[in-house]
Amino acid sequence: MIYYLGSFLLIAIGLYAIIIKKNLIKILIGLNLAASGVNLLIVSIGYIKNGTAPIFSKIGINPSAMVDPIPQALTLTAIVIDASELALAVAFVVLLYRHYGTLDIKKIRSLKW
Amino acid sequence: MNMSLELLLATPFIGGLLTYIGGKVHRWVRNIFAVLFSLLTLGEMSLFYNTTFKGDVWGSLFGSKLILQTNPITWLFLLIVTSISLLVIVFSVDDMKHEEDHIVLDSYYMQLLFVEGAMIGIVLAGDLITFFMFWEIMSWTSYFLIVHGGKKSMDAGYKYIIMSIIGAYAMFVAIAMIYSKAHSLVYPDVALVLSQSSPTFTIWIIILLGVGFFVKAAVMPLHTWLPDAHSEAPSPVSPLLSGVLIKMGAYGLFIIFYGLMSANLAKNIMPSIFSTPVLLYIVQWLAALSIVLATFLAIMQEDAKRLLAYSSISQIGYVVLGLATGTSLGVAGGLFHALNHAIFKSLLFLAVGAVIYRTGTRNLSDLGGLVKKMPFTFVALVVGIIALAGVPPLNGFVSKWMIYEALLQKKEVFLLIMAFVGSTGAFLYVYRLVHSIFLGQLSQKHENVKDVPILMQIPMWVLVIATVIYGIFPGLAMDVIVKGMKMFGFAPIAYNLYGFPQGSTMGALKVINIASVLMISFVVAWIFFLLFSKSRKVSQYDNYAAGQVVTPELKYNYSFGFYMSFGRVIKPIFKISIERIYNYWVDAAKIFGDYYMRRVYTGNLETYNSYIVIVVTIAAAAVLLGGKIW
Amino acid sequence: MVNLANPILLIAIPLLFVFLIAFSSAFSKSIAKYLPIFAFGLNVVIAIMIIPDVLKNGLVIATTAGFKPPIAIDMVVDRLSLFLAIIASLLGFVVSIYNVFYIDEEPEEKFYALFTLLVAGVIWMIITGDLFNLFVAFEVTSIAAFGLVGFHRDKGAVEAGFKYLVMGSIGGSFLLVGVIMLYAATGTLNIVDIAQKSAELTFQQKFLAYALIFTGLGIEGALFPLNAWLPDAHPAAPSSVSSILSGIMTTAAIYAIFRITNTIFDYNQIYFFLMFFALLTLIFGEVAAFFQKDIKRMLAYSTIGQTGLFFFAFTLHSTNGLQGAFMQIINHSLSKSMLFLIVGGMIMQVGSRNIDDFAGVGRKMKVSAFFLAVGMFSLMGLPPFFGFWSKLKIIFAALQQTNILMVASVVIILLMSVVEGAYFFKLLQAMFFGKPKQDREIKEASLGMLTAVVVLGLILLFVSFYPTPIIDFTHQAASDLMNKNYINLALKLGGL
Amino acid sequence: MIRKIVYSIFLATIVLALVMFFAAYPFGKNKMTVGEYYLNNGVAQTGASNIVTSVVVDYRGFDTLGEVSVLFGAAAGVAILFFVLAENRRERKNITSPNFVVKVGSRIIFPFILLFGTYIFIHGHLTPGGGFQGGSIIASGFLLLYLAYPGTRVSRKKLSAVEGLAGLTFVLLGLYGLMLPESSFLFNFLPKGQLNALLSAGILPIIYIAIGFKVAAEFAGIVDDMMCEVICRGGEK
Repeated sequence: MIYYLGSFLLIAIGLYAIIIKKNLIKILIGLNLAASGVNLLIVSIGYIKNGTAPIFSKIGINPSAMVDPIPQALTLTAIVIDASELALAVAFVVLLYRHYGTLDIKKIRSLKW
Repeated sequence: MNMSLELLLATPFIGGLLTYIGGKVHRWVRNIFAVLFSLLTLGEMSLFYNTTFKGDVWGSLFGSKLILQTNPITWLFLLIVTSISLLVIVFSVDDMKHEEDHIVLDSYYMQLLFVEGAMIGIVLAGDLITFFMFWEIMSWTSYFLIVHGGKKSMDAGYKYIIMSIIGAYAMFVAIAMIYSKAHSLVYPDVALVLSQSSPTFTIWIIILLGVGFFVKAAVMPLHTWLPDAHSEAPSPVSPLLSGVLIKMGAYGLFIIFYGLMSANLAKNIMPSIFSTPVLLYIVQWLAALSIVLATFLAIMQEDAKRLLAYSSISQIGYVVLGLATGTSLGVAGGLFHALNHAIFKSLLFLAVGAVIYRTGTRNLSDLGGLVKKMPFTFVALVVGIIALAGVPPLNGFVSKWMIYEALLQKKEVFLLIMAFVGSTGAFLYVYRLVHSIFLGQLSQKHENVKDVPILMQIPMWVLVIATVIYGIFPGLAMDVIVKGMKMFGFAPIAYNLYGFPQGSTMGALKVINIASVLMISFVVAWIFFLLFSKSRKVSQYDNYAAGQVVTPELKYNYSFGFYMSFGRVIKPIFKISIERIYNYWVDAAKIFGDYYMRRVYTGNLETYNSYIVIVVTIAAAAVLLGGKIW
Repeated sequence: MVNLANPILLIAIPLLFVFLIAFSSAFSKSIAKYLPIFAFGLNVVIAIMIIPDVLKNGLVIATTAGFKPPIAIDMVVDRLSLFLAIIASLLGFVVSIYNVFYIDEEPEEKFYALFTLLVAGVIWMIITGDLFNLFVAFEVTSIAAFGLVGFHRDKGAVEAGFKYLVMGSIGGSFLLVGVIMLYAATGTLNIVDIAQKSAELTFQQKFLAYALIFTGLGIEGALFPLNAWLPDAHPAAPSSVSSILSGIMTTAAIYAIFRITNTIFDYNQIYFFLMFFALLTLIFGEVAAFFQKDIKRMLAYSTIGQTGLFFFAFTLHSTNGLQGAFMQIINHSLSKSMLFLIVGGMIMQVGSRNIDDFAGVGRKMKVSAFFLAVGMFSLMGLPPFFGFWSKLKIIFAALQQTNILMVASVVIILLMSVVEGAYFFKLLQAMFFGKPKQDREIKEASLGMLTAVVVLGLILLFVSFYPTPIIDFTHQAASDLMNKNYINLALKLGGL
Repeated sequence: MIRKIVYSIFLATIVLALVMFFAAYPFGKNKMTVGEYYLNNGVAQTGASNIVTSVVVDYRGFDTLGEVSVLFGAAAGVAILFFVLAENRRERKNITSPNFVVKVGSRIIFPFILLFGTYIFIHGHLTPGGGFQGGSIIASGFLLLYLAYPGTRVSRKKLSAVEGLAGLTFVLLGLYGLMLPESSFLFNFLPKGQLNALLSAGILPIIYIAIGFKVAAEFAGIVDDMMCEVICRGGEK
């Protein structure tokens, strides 16, 4: 359960940063924290007590002692997606800084209403 | 039979498209097409006149079936629609020449024909959805006609379309409510279901449908669009709007009261006053208020078309008042007045349009003395105002008389007095028209004014003749009306070609006799006038004022603020402007809406992100509370 | 021989072209322009080839990797999703033609690749039968959209793109958590399989997962409190992209909510809960649109309003309501994307997005303005255009549930329609009858751009005057959805 | 302050609800249904000893296609945002030359990084690892090169060709499956080979190699764009 709690906390901290922090970079950090929390959650769901990695490195390993492979596969996908989003987000932040000269989110609101 | 109604309905629409395409070839091709197709529609109408048909056509072209029906009342309204449309199109050919932009004119004629088609559709509709569909088409096509009139007409058109949409959606709710109950919208089915439904339901239906029709018919609290729209629209469009389009509201009222709700009215599910169901009684009062207030407002106008527009509100008040009496005499009077009003109001608008065409102004105080310059237009206008004032032998007389008589028979004296007041007031404002436009001093600007071209004269001629014919032979119209009303379960009224014979419900009336008496007295008065008057004939410029010689530039006859003293008397009534009340609410809603928009879409990403978290939190809280938030 | 009537090709072919664009841009820049046209042209053909199968069986399942559905990912096409896929492909095709004449900013080849990816992602979201795959499709669509929104790289575009990105990422995370919760509960990711296996879960257990999935998809689908990115992002994007975003992307997300709600979370309470979202979306969208001075922003808010309308119809949870929703989706997709294309052409000529500058444009750009009017009338629901039939259906469906709440909702819907009429007529009036302000020479949009507009406009007019096939088809689709044919047929055909 | 407290409470509510949900599915419990199938049949059906790989590339290969597309989209997005006209790309501003150790060290390490990355994605079906991991390791090699020699530029056209080609390989391999009697996208049509041999598992290694190239090219592209943002523009506003 503590593993779950850890990932939940990561998600919560990430969201907290997204809502409360004013700095764009910190918001991105929050986003990534939340995403890591989700990834951790996925992996910990797949865990089975005393399980091994689902790799048949030798013939004759008992498949019933292995952990669920699906969450691992999903995490792999999710990580790449997070990384892609982060790259794009950083690019946006650079451009925002160039246009607005600030990283304060409260000042970046030329589009409203 | 089946084909013919389709044809009648399709002709204006197809004609509209062809006219538009014709405009790409040459402007005369367009004009000829427009006239031709409206003529064709009128021809078809008269060919099928007074035949009965029920059923659906065009299986699935429009998704759901188009259900059409006819009855004599339909033909009465079709007659109004097709003939006035034709005249308007003929009038437009010269009147709209000044517009240089080709595409605007092409679409103008197309929309004229579309409006005509839509109105034919409304009248022919055999179920509520067909009715509603054409109703909406009529709204937006006529909107485009109104905004053709220039800068100011845009605001007028905007007001018109918004109020139309509101009215239409009120109707829409009613129709949907009926549908959810009846699962059919064909008139007989609807009537059947409504006759079995509860009073509350019925009252809601009447109110909702009524709002829709009142907006279009411009009955008093919902009339605010009309004075602007009718006066700002191009001259040929005004007769179409005033003469025909607002009659669709009257037709709708007739259909709901006597086509769909007759059983409910007969059963007296509502308490009644003066043997009128209370809702109808309220409608009567609204109509009567329209008559009086609009008349007063018309008296105070300085703008010829605005004056006529207010007069339209007042006259449609008579139509609605008659329809809402519930007696066969009153209803017949209302329907007859609808026809008559269509004729003489179109005539008046065309005459004023002709004046505007030549002088370029419709401000009464700028005009004057045109009687020698535009004699024919003068005659047309005079015939129109006499008819409007309800003087025999012209057509306004009989229908108004029937409405008075109906009120009298129901002993609704107060309403009767209001109707009388409206009629007397009409004399005041119509006199204003003749006086300010045609009598008095000719403005120097208008020295070279000629009478309008022949194409613009023809429609007026036709309407003048119609005014006289329907005035002298009311039986022509009564024929259709009485036949139609029989189908809706009204007691027949005895009538003959010249009026009403002895023993008819309203007593004997023969227009010719009354007219001849009037004529004779008029002639006698004139003879006396000629014999004993001390006046001498002078030229239009041979005038003086307080010993001072008047230069031609100076306006010496009394034309601005004509009824100023009368205005002072009735002024308190106009302290409360309905329009101002509406504007107040609209502005309040705008401010309110803007205020909240600015607080929701702040542009701040933090706020936006917190929305997401809040939504999730609510869901989470719901789960924690055991899913019991609802 | 290859069976071309395979739903998977609807995704694979655009993706193939995406990579082909990347590959070809190494050699020639101008090829990239034309590749999306081929991609979506092929797509339309394939989608049409699938129609007979779907009509015959009601459902077509395409497997991947040669395994049956719960083992591997599958693509499921039933009447509804096929129809949306056709619309998406068609819009993709038409807008690609438009793009060739519209996009004149570097780096073009990236734009075309992302544009193709965007439409592919939308189709993907529509036809996937796997929940995690839905998340992936969601991300494909989003990431392509982020890049495209920022395409102009000016102040507004960057800000809008960033806002959209942050909100979209949060949404993606929530969506993923929801999916994972369902995986933890059932051990499978296939939608139909989850529906089967989650039957024993309590409503309360499912609800949180549902709320998270709903939030994630709702962000993309422009539901009220979650849609704040939309009015910024849609105007900032190039008009052709806005057309896809407004026309089909939000719709696809809403469709995904439809599908998931209907298949997995089919509870009355949920529909009730959703109705408030729908009505709020409608009110805020339409009212906000009324106050806009920027023409594209106005259209974007109008998209929010339309979304609220068809989402409301969906929450009625009856065959008629669903049918109304589907008809409204068709109406919205065709009209709104056409409007954005037209407005894009007009902005090119006028050089401004301010509504006041559009006075008199309608007289110069006749064809554009005509179709603009048609599109707006259809959105307002004026007869005889298609929007009338869909609005009619929705109102009838709402009033069929005799319930005072429904009457109130109907009143709200119609009031908002009045507001919609108010701002559309304001624009049309200025456009046709206003006096042009500036002395800028305004010409009709280029022929290629007009082609795209006219194609969409003619389709819209055709369905307006001959709606019967669509009414029948949507009725079938709606009753399929109500009868849970999606699950039943998927079980039968997919061999789950 | 109130804002912080309120949102903390909100987040706590969310966490609590999540905890309540996951309490029914405790940590370490076996929740597999489909997963079990993969473990039992994965080796026989795909020939890959790494079941995760068989899931990622074969059973759920379509997800991976999406993942690749997402990465491609991100790279294209970054390229759009940091777009610099080709003629300006050559300009160099604001370059501070790194010190000698970095330069020489990176030269020595770079081939090994490439080799290591290649190893990882080639052995993706046998060992933990695969295209993404290998690809990003290779891209990190390029990053190192950029750091050491800020003036170096990778030809964008070649990168674009590589990523396009790799993506095409993936999709075309998938489409080939449709032409087989099974008519299924991404069908593993090559012989499975012997377990734990390098040449086993049919198309899986080929796809992983393609992914490896693609990821490497895309990350290198992103790195290049970001470097260019600093170098070509010199970080000016």
